[in-house]
Amino acid sequence: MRALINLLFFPGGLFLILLALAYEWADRKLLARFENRIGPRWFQTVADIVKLLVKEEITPATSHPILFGVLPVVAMTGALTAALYVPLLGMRPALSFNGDLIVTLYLLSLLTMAVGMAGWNSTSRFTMMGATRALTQLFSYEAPFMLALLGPAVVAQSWQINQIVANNRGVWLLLTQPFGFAVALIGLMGKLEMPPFDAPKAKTEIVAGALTEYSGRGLGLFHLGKGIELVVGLTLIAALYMGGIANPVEFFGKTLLLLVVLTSLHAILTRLRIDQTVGLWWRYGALVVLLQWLALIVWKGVTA
Amino acid sequence: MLVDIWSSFFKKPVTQRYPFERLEAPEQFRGRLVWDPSKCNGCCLCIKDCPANALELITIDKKAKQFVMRYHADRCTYCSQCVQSCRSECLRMAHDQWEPASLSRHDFVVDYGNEADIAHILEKYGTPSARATAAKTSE
Amino acid sequence: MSVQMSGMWAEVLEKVKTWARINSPWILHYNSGSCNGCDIEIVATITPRYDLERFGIKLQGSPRHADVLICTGPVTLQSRDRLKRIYEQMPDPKFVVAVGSCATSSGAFPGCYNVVGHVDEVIPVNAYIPGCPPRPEAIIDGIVKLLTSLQPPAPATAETHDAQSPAQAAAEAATNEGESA
Amino acid sequence: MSAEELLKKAESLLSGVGQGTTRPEPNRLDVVVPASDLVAAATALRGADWGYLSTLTGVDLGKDANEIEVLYHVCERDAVTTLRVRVPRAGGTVPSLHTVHPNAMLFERELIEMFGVTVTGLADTSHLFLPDGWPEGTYPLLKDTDVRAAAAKTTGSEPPEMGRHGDRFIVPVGPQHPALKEPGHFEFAVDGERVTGATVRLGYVHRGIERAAENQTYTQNLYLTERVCGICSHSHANAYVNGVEQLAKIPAPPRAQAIRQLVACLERIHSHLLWLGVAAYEAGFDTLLMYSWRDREIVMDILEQLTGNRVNYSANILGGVKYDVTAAIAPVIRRGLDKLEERAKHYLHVVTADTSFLSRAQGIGVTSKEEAASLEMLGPTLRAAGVARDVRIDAPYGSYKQFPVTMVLDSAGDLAARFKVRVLEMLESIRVIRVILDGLPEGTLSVKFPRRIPAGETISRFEAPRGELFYYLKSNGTDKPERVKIRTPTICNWIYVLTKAVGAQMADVPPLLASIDPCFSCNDRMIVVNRGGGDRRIWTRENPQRLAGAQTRR
Repeated sequence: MRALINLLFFPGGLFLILLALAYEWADRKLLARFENRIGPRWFQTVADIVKLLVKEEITPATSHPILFGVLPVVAMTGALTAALYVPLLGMRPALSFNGDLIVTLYLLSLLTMAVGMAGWNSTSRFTMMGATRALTQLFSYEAPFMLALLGPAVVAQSWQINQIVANNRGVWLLLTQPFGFAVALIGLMGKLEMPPFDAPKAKTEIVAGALTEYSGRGLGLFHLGKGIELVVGLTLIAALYMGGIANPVEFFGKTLLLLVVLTSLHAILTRLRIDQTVGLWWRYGALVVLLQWLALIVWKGVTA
Repeated sequence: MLVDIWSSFFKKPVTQRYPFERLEAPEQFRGRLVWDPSKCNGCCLCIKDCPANALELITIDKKAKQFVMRYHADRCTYCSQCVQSCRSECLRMAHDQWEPASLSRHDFVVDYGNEADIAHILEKYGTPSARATAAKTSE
Repeated sequence: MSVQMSGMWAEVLEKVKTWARINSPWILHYNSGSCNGCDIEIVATITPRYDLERFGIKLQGSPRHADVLICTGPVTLQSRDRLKRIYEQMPDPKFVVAVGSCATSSGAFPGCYNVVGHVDEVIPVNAYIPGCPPRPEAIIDGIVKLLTSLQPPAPATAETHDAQSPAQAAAEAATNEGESA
Repeated sequence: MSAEELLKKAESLLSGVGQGTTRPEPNRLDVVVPASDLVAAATALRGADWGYLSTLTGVDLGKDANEIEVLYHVCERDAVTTLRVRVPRAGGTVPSLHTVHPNAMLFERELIEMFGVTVTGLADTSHLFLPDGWPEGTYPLLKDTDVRAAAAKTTGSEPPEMGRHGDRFIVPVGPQHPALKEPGHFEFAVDGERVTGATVRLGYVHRGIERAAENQTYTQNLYLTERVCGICSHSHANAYVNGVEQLAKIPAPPRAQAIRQLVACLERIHSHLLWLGVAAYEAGFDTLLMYSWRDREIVMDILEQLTGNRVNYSANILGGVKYDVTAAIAPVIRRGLDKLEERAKHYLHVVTADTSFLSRAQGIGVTSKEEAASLEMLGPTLRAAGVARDVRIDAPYGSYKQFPVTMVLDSAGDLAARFKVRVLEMLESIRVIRVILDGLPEGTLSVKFPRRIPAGETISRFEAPRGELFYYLKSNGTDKPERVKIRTPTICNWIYVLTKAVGAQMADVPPLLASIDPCFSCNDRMIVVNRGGGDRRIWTRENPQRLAGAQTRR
């Protein structure tokens, strides 16, 4: 019974959704304050989601109806299950087994796959282009992002998240592996399609990318999935690179610090074209992370 | 750009909280038209020069210079040419009335003149009717 | 989800629905032949000085995501069908705001042949904002009036909440904005 | 070379072809040319690099004369040569000039659908302004056409074909699109991310202003022409008022001229700041939109305090100005300008040094100097490519002689250069406003202006923020004009955008569209079909001619 409560209410579903909405509100409010304007009210993101859920849902005729309805749910569940393995609020993750870091990364990119499928499924021009851009971007940042997150795992000699956190207690890997941290952070921006990597949902080119045809419930679920992915990504990077998370105060402090860094990058950079993002990732991202690994292996060899 | 965003982060937002703080429009602002029946001699120069057929003069008694001016606030383009053309200065644009929004079309027809004339006009003409000018399709 | 709930639950749900719709109206802007004076004033309401995001208003690109269609211009013959088509693509509940004297009643173009006249000959309009162009504050005033009109009319039993004058309702509709800013 | 020498040179060039030359005004030359050797005349002028075809005006001479007069206006700095061709009202034919001037193709289309004149040698003769369902055979600008009945008979416009075009994938950027503040329908044939073909269909903002202007009085037309375009409203009103004052030969008093130039410069600042924000927003840099529009509010407040409205200032009346620059408002303007100058310098730094911004602006849509000149483009887009052409300096009107403006030029010709030119023009406008405020001449604000204007015709050119604005006015002695022809600057830049769009990345097309600062409501016209075939077209010098000829609407 306690596990059920854990799963549905406290660190699991409802609380996580509210946390995701709070983080999204913090992001929008911060961006607004960067642009010298007031920004949304505290309950704004809750109102947005509730409005979307009660809105009429239109299924385009040319798309496969069942797939159209299921994909948002798949995206949402992908993000929610990824949250089970991550030390939210500094507490022990709900589930933990050897190798759960890889599973979390896979579940996080499940959402982008669902967005790509949704774009391909509703055959309007904008969604088709949005889907191709989302998937190209996925394949470009996925490898360097994964390598960057596996750096701390090598140092801690294990693939289990709370094991890594335990071994690296107090060691801020941010300092020892700075390149890995930078690539991980920018990879998270690519995953969340935050500008400068928001070509897949570029408002002025392809309206709303893969989600153009979605309205009401489907759009709400995709929106929530993105918010939860933001929280999970931030906790993951904070746990691995910033010396682990012991208590809620540390959790909020570190993740909000990362959020401020993300939002300020979002405010000052122009959106990159899709070929520029792929070029940036494969030419610089991969190279930097491999150099980081080389240094790691040499250092492991010396100390072993 | 980084210095820009952080300096504006610590500055107070420039947003003007409109419905709660209402700043006055400048003195020169061209808001809703106001007609002063006492000075009007019925020359209709303002109606001739209006580019949007927004003014109609209904004469009740020519000699006693008793008129009712029907002003269509929704057609008016707030260009103040009528104020410029009027030789007896009985038209002016109120600089403090600039919130004409409404949920129905019928709030926009304003009848100026003394109450007796307006009541007389309303029951005679009923709902506001557009002057059937050649160029304009009637309402 | 059309299960019939008992009276009290249904009312609470209805109240939450209206609350959400009032506090997060996403707008879609369409210029059906305007001289773009009103359009730059609409975009000006989103920039820092007037900042509509404090009411929860976001400019959306696709009709699917929008609740309120802000239409400017005297609907030229060429854009008449596109306006109808966009209106039909928007999911319910949807509202239309006609901004500018041209959208309200063909403003400065009565003599032009290629013009239908005013927007409500093509699609039903909920709020009119005359002006050439209306100031950004006047546009905000129009939108606030539209939002407060969505407030459920004070039911017969006065104990839920008393009949509010529009100005007071406008303050209450965005009242949280005061403390949180 | 002064106007006199230019006109003499033109006269000698056209001596063989013209049937009679007259000099109606000191800077204008009229040459009557038979339709048969019109192309020879145009080639003679163009061969000697004498000016560019500014526009082509059709005038219906009425039922009794039973003729239509077609005027080809070729402008070179402050001299204007007009080739006058008379054709019968029914079934008149005129040879096409698009092989000599690429833009002629668009003007001729307007002639075809507005007057019913047939143009030989033009490939694409489909509708330019009129809606798709407009009844065939009715020509709105002929005096006896019942336009109201024709408008009632107009059927709906058919939606774009949503299917695929054979092998190509069509991306419609429809009349409603976040990138477009105004309606226009673009269709880009795309394979992968690369654009292989581009078509544009505007006309969504065509309201029929030229016909409406013919049955309204001169005073009413003042406000009709001002609402052709909201952002450059003062430019339209000024061009119209200068024209009417030239017709009536009653110049406005010097103080009114100076105030008109002051408001024109303020409008240029507000229009360029607006464009800076929108163009950055198209490239995905929202923060610059927010900052530039926040600073734009300063100039909007000044305009509101000076003239009473933020956008349609209606500052002009025939023969003068409505509002005075009082001692109270002058310091307000100066304080606002100091803040604007400091912000403009900051934007100049951002536009030339911000690496992430330059990655989306440098090297996009590059235009060489000859290419821009051969395409006869206008405005800051042309000056960014290095061609020195600005009506305020070439043909100064009103008080521009007294308060001269220096021209801003750049040579790179790409998107970043256009940003730079427009920000520098803002700084230049701030400097000129300060000079005007210091030297504001004393005197009355307006003079008495008759209601009836004596018969005559005139040309009034004005430098709007987007380029040269061309007004042709003809009066017939009554209080209503006989003909008002408006040619707005954006129409001349469209061919450039479409040819540059072919081969560009899809993500670069919105910034490219925004780079010419298009004002659809200004030109509410244009359909150009540029299928571009499958191959990626390499842009060369003679492409404008070959391209113009190859326009076929399949």
